[in-house]
Amino acid sequence: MALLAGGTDLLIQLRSGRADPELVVDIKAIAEMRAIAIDAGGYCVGAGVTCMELIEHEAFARSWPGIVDGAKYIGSIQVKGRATLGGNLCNASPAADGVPSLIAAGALACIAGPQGRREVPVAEFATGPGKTLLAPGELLVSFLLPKREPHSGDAYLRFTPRTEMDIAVVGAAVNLTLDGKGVCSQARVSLGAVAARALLVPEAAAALIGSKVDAAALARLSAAASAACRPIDDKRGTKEFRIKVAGVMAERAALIALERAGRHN
Amino acid sequence: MTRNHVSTTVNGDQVEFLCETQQTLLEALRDELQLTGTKEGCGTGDCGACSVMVDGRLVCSCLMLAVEAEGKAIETIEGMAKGEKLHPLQKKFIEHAALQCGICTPGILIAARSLLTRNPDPTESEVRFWLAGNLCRCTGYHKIIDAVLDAAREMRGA
Amino acid sequence: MSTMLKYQQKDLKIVGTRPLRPDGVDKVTGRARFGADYKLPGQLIGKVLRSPHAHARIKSIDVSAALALPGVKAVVTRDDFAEMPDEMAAVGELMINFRDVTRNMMAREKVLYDGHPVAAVAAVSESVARAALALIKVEYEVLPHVIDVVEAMQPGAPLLNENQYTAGVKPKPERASNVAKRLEFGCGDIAAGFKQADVIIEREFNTKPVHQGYIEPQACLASYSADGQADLWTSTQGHFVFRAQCAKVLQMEVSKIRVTPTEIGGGFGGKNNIYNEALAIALSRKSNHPVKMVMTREEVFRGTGPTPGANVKVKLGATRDGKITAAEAELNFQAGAFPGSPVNQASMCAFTRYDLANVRVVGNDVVVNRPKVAAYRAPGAPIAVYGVESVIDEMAKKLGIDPIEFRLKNAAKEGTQTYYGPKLGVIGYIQTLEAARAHPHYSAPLGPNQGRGVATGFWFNIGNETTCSLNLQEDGTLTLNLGTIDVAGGSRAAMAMMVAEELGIEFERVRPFVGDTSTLGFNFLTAGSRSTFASGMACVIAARQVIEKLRARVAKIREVPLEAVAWKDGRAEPADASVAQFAPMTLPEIARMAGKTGGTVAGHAEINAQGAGPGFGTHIVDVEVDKQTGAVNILRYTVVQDVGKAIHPAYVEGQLQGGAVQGIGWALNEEYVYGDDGVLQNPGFLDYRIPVASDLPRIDTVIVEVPNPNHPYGVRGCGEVPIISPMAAIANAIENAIGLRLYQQPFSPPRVLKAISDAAAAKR
Amino acid sequence: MARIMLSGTLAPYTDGVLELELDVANVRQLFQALEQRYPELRDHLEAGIAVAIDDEIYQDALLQPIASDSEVILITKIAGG
Repeated sequence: MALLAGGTDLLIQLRSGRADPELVVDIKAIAEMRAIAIDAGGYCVGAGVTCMELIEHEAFARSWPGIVDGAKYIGSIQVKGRATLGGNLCNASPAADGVPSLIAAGALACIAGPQGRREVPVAEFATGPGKTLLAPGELLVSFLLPKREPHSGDAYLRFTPRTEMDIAVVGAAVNLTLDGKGVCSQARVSLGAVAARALLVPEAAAALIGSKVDAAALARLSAAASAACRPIDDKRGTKEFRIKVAGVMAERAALIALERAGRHN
Repeated sequence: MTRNHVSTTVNGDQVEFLCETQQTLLEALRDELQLTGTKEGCGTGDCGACSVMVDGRLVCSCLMLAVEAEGKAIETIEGMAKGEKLHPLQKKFIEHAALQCGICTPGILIAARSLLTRNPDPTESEVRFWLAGNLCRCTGYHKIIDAVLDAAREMRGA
Repeated sequence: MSTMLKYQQKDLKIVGTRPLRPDGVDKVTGRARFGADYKLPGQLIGKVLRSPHAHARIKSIDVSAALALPGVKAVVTRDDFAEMPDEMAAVGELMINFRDVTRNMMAREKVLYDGHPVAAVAAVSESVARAALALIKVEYEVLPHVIDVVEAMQPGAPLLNENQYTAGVKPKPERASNVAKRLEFGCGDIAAGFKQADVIIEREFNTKPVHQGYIEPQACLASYSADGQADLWTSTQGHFVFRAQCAKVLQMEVSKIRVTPTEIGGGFGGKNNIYNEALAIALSRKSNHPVKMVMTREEVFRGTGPTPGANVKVKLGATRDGKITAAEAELNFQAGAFPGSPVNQASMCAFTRYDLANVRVVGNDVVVNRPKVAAYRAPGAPIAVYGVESVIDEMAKKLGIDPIEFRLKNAAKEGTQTYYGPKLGVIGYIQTLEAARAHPHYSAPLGPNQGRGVATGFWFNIGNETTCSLNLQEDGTLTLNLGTIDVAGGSRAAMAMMVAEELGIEFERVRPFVGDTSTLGFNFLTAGSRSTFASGMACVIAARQVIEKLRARVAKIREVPLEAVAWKDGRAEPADASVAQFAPMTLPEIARMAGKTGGTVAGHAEINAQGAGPGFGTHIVDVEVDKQTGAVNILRYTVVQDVGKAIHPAYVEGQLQGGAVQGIGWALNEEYVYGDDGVLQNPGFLDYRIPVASDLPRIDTVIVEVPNPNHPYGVRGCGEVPIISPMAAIANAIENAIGLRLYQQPFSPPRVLKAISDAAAAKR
Repeated sequence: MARIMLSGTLAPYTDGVLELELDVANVRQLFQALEQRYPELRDHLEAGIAVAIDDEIYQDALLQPIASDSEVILITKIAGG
């Protein structure tokens, strides 16, 4: 059996014969999975919400612009019209553009199954390329995002050879909160496409916390991000390239997050 | 193989067709409904030649199952001109020499119309990024961008 | 006898204007029918089983299970096609080795590349056909493979064809080799030339195969009737050539096959040769049903021709004051699984922009375990020119001379002796260089990490066999049946424009179309930049024939001598005041009376056009390099090209822009990526990265018009030249931006970043 | 007698001879005369060779006249994309 959300990965697998399920179940009619709702001051985003719906949700985009960055990078406008963040996570590609900012945001994945519901950190959801911790019969229902504190900002940047229509060679998400003096009080950093799954990199976050996100902190961030990479050589990039550019992307994403945090009340 | 019955709306007309479960909307449009204006360039959502509108959303019809069309409103290139009157984008594409071989043209027109519906006054860069999912190998895009911007101007009445 | 029509300068009313293309409305409304849009009642779907191995001996093929599957109507394998001798045979005017054609279409003893066809099935539906493929059992003995051109040239490399001995080498080699052919071109005394040089630069370059990347996958529909006649609808650059190839491999008479060309969704050289067409006819013959075959994008990448990857060595010597004294190159080109890379043309294009006394170019055509290469816009030239123009740029820099000035100092002009044979006729190379130098782009300021590059290109342009017929219809409009395919550059429009110009009537009164192979005699491919030149010449001849017949008819109707009748502005009128006066007759008036005065009027031409005028171009590009990621952004691009005469300037601009952008893709990100197993890893538009709209700036064009003396309107041809220069121009711009020269295409971010870090490491 | 020049590409088939004079009136006669003299050229002439007669290139033009004072250069045929 295969679950069909946006279908932008599943249909390609069907066509190539990599997937040949006896049954395809379309989950898009489940209302909870299609809703963007305020929940306990934070957001609950249905796993079946399309990228375009998320991008067009202005209030969400104000709170979590980094997550919207990720959604924007997923394929063309056409693909975004169908693709969902939930599908992006469940497909478990190490290069998934939607995932690092969810990890950096500290998002929880809400899972429903025969044993009831459970919530797990998005960082733990994918267990390797194409593999997730979903047990048979389980379904990813939604993402839970915490209430946003003032002066917070997040950003996701990826590197691709073309400006659009590519799979991330490296992706970096930075989520940070500033105190009243502009000092970074909290930070989370996540990297995509540099290991078997998207990574949460506490050492990179530590480089920012307590700093004003100045040049020295950014250099430490960059070094920590590069150091955390465990990439492979493949048709999309070399190890060497990924390690170097991971630091660059993290640094640039941090600057965007910083600027957004400054604007966010 | 059991075939599924699907009833849907295409360019305003109520239609029905039978399809295999794994058949895509693109295949149903072309093979079951004989609407061959929508093209297949890749079958993997990477070229945009199969772009159509589904309930007002721009999508690749190669990445959607035909059975999902049940109850939806689908718009294809065949419905773009109104009677004898070409859509301004269609007219401008011809005038600006924005097409050569024409295989990407239906998809690009559908995509460009969806942009202008949302944003009647896009910048050149906005047009380029919106159309990034539509590959064209003949034109280098230059004249396509000109045609879209000029059509937008005309549609705004500017 | 060959045909050549001389250029005549005259006032033009239609040629040079921008009327709307006759195929425009169909293409914007979805009505235009491409290869995959044709269907017939009772048709089957044909699918191809392809080799998963780069190189293997086929021990056995068992199709019994596939044939037993309900809905499967026919299977063909190597056993269904006749063995062809290993010799060159004529198809029309092309000479082709049909031993190779049959083997590329369907593997025989061995599979020679990942994607090589092994069997084909026809079934009642796509899903049944796919299921049948999975039931075909092929037993392979996997052999060592070789995909790198330099490795393939080494003694001891795995041999693709054990009976291939390098041609062009004396005495005949004793050992078989992957080098199919060695070519040598040259003039003067190369050693003496290098002795005169103050500065000598020698560099080596490598390029990867790139695909034409047309958006429409190959598609055809065949219907074979029990009486031995076949109909074929296919997306092709040459329906007569396809017919000839199918007839030969299927051992049918040429006239028994009718090929109708569909609208073609891009070709660029990739649709010059058959792939599925003969298989579809064979399946139709065997199943007694029409058979439709449409390639998937993956099949297009794995099974159809890319352009070669290559290894290129260039050595250039010049005096301190900027005169090139000697030029030498070695071009080692991948041919793919069968011989026939465009290394000969590349060899001739390498230095033909310069007036050189001492030249030597050696070319090797090398088979490797990759798909057989096909033509791609100015075949081979961009690869050679990337190397040569990079070294030209480096030489200019070393000598402290402006790169355009350096090229002007050595530029080819009328009368320049080429190293491959003839002297050049009237050409516009210097004019393109001067126009580029005068263009505001060339002197615009640049920011940090930005650089500007220039490179130039030359292509012969060609003529060859062409037919057309122009028929006057009873209301005075005309239909123009063309035998040379409109590959979408707009040649139908251009042909109708020339006819309308000749006849002095409105463009809209000439309806051009491309007829099927039963309506006209043989036409060569639309390739090599020949269509507007050669087909245009045929159309002018046909139009002039019509005019002569109209004059004669009017002379009879008005009962005046022929000399009294002049054709002017679309009507017959008295030649001047001295002749017998009569009431003028317009085209509709004549057309109305034609039937009753001897029958309708038509003109036709069956020619082998000669006298193609070479085309030259100069490109300017600005790039910005992100030194932290190696990303190269194209900021500004200008194409300057001598086209002889732009019949329809907008469509000429489209050729220049499209060709340049294909070259930009080639330069930046396009490449075939193979694994160690010889299997193609990026057979799709996701990882085979052709440029998208947001990657590009506007592409400015400057059309230079130095008329070709051998065409009535001065046409040279314009489609090939624009792809030649971008790779070199961008390499030169990157060097200008960051001081580093790239010797390996594509200049993708990992390569650029590596060059930057290697340079930094070398400094430390 | 027309002056005939061969490009280096053909040298292996003519024992290295790159220039000769022949009494031929058109391209067909030229090819026949060359084949007679150098049998190894046979496979190459019609298959892959164009001629430049007094610097004008002709492809597949067997009946193109060659004047007695013409200079004829044999070059590789050109196709394209």
